[in-house]
Amino acid sequence: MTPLTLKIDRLGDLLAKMAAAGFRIVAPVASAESDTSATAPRPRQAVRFAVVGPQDYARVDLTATPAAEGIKRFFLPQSEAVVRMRQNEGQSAQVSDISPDAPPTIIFGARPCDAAALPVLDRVFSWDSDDRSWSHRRQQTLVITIACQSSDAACFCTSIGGAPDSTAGSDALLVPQDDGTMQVRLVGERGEKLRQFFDADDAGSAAPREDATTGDSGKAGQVTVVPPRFDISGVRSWIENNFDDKLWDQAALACLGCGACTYGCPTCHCFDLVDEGTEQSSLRRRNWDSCQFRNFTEHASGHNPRPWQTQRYRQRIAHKFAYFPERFGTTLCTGCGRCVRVCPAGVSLLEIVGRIAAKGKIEEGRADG
Amino acid sequence: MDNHYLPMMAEIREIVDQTHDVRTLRLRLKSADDIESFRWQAGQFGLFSAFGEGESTFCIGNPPTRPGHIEITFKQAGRVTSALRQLDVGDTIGVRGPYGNAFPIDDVFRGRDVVFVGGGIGIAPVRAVYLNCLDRRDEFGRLMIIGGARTADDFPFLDETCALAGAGHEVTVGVTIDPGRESSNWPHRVGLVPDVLREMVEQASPAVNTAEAVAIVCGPPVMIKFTLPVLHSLGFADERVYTTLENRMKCGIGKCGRCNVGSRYVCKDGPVFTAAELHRLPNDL
Amino acid sequence: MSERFEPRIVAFVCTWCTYAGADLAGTSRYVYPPNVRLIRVPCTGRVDASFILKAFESGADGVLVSGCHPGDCHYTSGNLHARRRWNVFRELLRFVGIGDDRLAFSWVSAAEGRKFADLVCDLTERVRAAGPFDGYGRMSYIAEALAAECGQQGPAESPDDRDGREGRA
Amino acid sequence: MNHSSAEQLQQVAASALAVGSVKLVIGHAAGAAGDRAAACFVDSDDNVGRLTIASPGVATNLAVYATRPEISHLSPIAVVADPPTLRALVGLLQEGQVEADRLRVIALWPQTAEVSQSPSDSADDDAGAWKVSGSVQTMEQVLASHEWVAHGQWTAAAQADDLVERLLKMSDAERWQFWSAEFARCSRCYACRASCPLCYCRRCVAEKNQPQWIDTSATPRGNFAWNVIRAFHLAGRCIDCGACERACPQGLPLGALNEFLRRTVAEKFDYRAGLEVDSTPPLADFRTDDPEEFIR
Repeated sequence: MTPLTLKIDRLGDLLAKMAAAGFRIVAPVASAESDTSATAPRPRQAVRFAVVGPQDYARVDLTATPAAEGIKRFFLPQSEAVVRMRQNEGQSAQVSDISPDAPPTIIFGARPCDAAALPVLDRVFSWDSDDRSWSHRRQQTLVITIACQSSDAACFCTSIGGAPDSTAGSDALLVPQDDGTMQVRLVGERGEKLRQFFDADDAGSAAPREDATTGDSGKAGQVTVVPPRFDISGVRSWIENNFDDKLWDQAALACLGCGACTYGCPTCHCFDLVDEGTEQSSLRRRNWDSCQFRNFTEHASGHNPRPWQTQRYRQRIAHKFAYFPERFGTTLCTGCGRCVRVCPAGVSLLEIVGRIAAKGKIEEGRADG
Repeated sequence: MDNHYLPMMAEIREIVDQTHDVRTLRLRLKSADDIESFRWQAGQFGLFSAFGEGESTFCIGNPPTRPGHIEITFKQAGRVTSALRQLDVGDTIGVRGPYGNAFPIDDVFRGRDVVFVGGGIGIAPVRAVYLNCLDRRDEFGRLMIIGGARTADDFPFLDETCALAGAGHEVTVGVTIDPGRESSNWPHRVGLVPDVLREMVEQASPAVNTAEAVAIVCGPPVMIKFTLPVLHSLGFADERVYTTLENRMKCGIGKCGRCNVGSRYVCKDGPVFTAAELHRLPNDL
Repeated sequence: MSERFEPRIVAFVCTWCTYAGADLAGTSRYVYPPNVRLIRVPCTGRVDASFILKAFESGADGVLVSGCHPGDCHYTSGNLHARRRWNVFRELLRFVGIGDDRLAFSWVSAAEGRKFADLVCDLTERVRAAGPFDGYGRMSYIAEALAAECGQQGPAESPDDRDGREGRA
Repeated sequence: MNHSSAEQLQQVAASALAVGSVKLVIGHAAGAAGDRAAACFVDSDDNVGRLTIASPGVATNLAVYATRPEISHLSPIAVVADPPTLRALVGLLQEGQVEADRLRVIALWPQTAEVSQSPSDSADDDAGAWKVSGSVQTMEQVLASHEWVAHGQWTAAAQADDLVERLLKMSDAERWQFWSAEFARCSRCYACRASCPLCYCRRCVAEKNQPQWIDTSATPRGNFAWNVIRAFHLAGRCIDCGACERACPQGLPLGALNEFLRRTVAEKFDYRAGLEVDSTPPLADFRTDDPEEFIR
């Protein structure tokens, strides 16, 4: 099969071609928020994924590693009306379905760590019963990722089994080459739908790369190296065996209990269902929620299984690195590092899981000995 | 594909006030198809909505042996239960369910002695099971029901529970309220549920075959905490001591992540768990 | 559009003074426009900022808060605390875009039936001149755009506000 | 980086912990990753080495931890406090949220008029710009010091003046439009609330649901109510540290709301928050001659 390439100066043409084929385009764009912000802008925060039209193509910014806001909301909207209810005086109540209605969409320029969350979340949204909204948006959306050319101290995809050029969750991966072009790797059947938009590589320089595996060692082109931060092998068992360890207290002390980490996380998927409106007319909405909030588990009676931030922080880590793997066979984390970057208190999941990994290693050693 | 969050519509047929803040609603699904498809077992729950206010999780309070309606019993505590209390007979509420697992009546309970322990509003889920067993009385050994509440005024189903003993069911019934909360005309037991349980089981004649028996315990967390060791010391096997977890839920179908305890979804793997299973869960209840 | 705009005005009035004043206006047969919905509260000190926001959210075009004159508060100083709060909240609302033409504060005693009637007449005209408060309506377009971005049809905001609008000129 | 200030801070902390005059020191450490400083809890002189002096532009206000129930059993505690943090502690003392007996501080005073405010600075670049008080002090001692008189009102929050001025020139409709669009981005993660030292309520109005005063959905309507009420609940109480705006992952210009309210309260009631323990917060107070030109 002929290898495909993309010349990055032809990006506008590519997006226009996709739009002309009936796709809505979502891409990372530099936002204008820094103009209005009172403090100096934090540069990384200014890049967000948004629907773009021809006028925005020039603003598409493929440099952020990763963008301040990821692609999760295009699959699991932050707030989504799911049921409409009406009850008029003297008439019986009526409920009606509000179905998701996403147009065919191409998300262009996602990072592998954001895309990798999609197959992870497929597991929870399709086990036992299919979540209609999720499945619909997954079906309607093709994801084109770009292998990372840079990384920062918060990046740890390689410690989770990912890679800066992983194709997990991607329908196509673009790999930047030394000559300024991007090599295009289509992934699976869905990826084939994207073939039409790319040019065949006339030079035929690179050998065809059909492998959809992760962590390709012979990194082509300009893919960054994310050094391993910890060895995940002992993490799950340490968490399972050390529910009451004082590490949790120490780790959670600085945690302020906001939801910034969970909302930024590509894999956090917990949600709330609320009715908004009146008895006569209301909407049932599905909203993002966070296990870090005190009232997440609080019963109306006042009883709360997790009244302390320590417990809530432990739940977040344990869910990601022990409970979810036990249940669904994969870690609920892709190592994007966004939680580390956004935490107002400087709490670092990377550091804490690193400490757990080190402890797990010691315990493993003991068990072997 | 279905919208799992779209409720069925049900009409309130009857309202019974159990105590000053505990109310029972008898509901009837409006659509014949819904009635046909709504098949449940004792222990399962539903999500019941007051429109504009939200949904709450309640166990289905009537056993499948008494079909034709859906019964829920709830204590007024939060936004939804307050709104449900505002509704009258003839009003509409939303129903999703039945969800969750059930008590293994056919697989485990059959042929065994069964001890039911309910405290406060926790009597409601236990009642669904003992009514179920009483309706199939000859399939079980000894049946013993212990109900407790803080005061006589907080005791749901008090009269009904007391009346069971004399109704020719061959069932032992004990009802109790907390020490110090009794008035002079309280004719029943006074004492904490675990103590009454111990006394009744120890004094039962013929004896309860605790090694083979089944126990069901529902009530406030503190009651469960002190009842489980008593059952254990009486010889009940942890594998046959059951409770239902009352975790806060939203979706009811294993997606929203709210009811999780460890790797378990209370809404799918529960709400019915054995004490043995609880011991294996992280202490996060 | 020949039909005149009839604004909806929510008035939070204290039970001891302004409510009694409104009562007096009624029994004295002073005529004032029927655009005001009175909500009786024990004291203006009870009127939380969120009451005012809730009124606007629920479709009010204007909000009035009225209670006892300084010195007359049934609870000694509830109205004086309230006055401080309004001093600030009024400015804040203006700063976020709900201007003075939609918000009024007054002292109306139980004896001031006339004043109440005049106040309501003036306020109604003022809000009428300002036109319907469509801020939340405009907001719902933002909501719809956001919802559409995430691939969702149907209403983005609860439909109740706009239903209210439909029934009006 | 100037080591002397950070080292001095470590020495002060170490000696106080060693003699037991404080049980816990709450300070900043270099963040594990990214720009931000990390909050750091030091309970023995063994690990004082982590303490550093963070640029206020990249750090949360440590006073937020003084009310944390997790450390309520420890007394006294010492907070490493620059002037905004000290003002927050004044606010907490003033509102009875922390006991004076339990609270000590290691004060940090700006050395130069222009302490760097650039958030891109690494956490400890500014160490040299700060003078560390020579010992752990009580708040009473700090508030009586000449440093407090000289620097008590120092703020690191980049002034939101420009934006406030710009907004004041707009029409009501334009301001509504501006804030609707800004608030629309709000994700309701409540990082603003969590990082605010004066937002200490056990149950926030945003969690009260009978009735639901503020829609919980991150839709423009609920976001508008939340952000307006949050700002209002801090009117006359906000000590101008900028922690909320720095915490906001969506980059909302919360500082402009706070700055506007700070001005309003100053103009009308001649009050600035966080300066006097014995004063009454202006919205919990009144005077018989308060302005009322707008009341009919």
